[in-house]
Amino acid sequence: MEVLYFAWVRDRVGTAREQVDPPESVSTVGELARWLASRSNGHAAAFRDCELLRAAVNQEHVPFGHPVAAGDEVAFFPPMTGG
Amino acid sequence: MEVLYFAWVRDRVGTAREQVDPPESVSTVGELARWLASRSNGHAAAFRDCELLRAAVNQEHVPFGHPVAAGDEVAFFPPMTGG
Amino acid sequence: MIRVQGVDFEPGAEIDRLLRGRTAVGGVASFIGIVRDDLHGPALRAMTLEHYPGMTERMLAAIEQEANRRWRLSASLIIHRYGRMVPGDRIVLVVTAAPHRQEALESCQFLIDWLKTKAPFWKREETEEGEHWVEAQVRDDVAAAKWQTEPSAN
Amino acid sequence: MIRVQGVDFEPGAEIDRLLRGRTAVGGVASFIGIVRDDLHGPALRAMTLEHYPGMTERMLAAIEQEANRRWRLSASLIIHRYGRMVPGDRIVLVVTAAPHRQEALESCQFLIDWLKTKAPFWKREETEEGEHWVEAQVRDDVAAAKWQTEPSAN
Repeated sequence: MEVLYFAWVRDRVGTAREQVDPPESVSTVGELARWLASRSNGHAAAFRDCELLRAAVNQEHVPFGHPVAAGDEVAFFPPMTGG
Repeated sequence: MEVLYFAWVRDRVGTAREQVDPPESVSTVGELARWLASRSNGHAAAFRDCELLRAAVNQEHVPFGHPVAAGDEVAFFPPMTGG
Repeated sequence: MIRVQGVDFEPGAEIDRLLRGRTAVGGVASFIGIVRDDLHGPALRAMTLEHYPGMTERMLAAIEQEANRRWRLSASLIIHRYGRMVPGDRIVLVVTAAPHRQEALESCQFLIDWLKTKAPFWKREETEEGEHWVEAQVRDDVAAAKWQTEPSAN
Repeated sequence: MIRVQGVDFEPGAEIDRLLRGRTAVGGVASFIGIVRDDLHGPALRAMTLEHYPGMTERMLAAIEQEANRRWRLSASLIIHRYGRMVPGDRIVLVVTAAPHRQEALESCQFLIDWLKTKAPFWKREETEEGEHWVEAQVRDDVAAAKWQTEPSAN
């Protein structure tokens, strides 16, 4: 599973993307976020308050209850500020 | 008093502007329109249905009850279709 | 700024000129009105826009002033052509610039809606079947009337 | 048509290209978003727009498709830049062309409102006092949410 980070989420995690292999118990975006939070202090800081975060699975916006599976591209980022 | 005509009002009257000297009893735009209607068949055709017409006095939109006086520039035209 | 002219204009160049030296602008809305060859009815050959010189400039300036009273604009521009034009030709340009996009977008819509019913222009169309004066559209009055009340603050 | 690019664009040239050969267009609405030096707070030196390559293109195409589903448009264009820009630089261009002005104006507003909250871009500002990520504005969510219901038919 490939995980991408953008904006201040990336700044805190310390990397723009990483390949991860979460345990089978991780089946949703929210569970993935909790699992990622345990990987480093940077991850913990990024995922401290999930209400500030948005997620996409395979480049589609999804809620945190959305399923994730091996092979997915999952992205975490703050609310968007384009335009 | 100078009277200006635009669009199909001018086509019917047959002239774009004319200098007129209406009697003193003509004191509003509506009275002027009725008086002008009697000047020629073209005028009569132009002023046949005043509900189709709009008026301006000294280049300001006005209702037909608006006063007119010697020296005014009065214009008659159909509803506008710019833009 | 308003201009009434017979010749064409370049929207991109006009917008650039309007914005020159301004750094507090966050959004620029614009509208270009174009001579349309209607798909229904006889093909349009040309259109002639007649106007009331003097009153046109007064009305456009008044409409622009009203927009600047209702919204906090950094700059605004109305250019309206008169004379003979063919399908595809530009007729009118409205540009509004503001710190935030909502002010620019709303005031641009306001200007074109008001202009349609308040600026003394009249269109005469030449089609394959002859010439005629274009009739005013009820929907234009409706669009202009919705601005009689003040816009919501934002 | 959508484009995501690092380089600047010329709004006038883009509009001309979009309209080329079309005679059924009566109105063209456009919006240009510009890097604004806010009058409040420390002076802005530059802004960097980060984006999510791939997803950005998908979202812009989806938003454009939705506009074309809601309104009868002759043509539409979204150009969004990424990378580092300074105050006065253009960030985004939205253009909509339609037979009638109302369709062009409404869909242009829709596109910029949706784009603000749905396209994966993030702004980082460099000011005299340091750098920071720009926070999303509640009013942008409100502006986007008002389009959840269908527009009134016209």
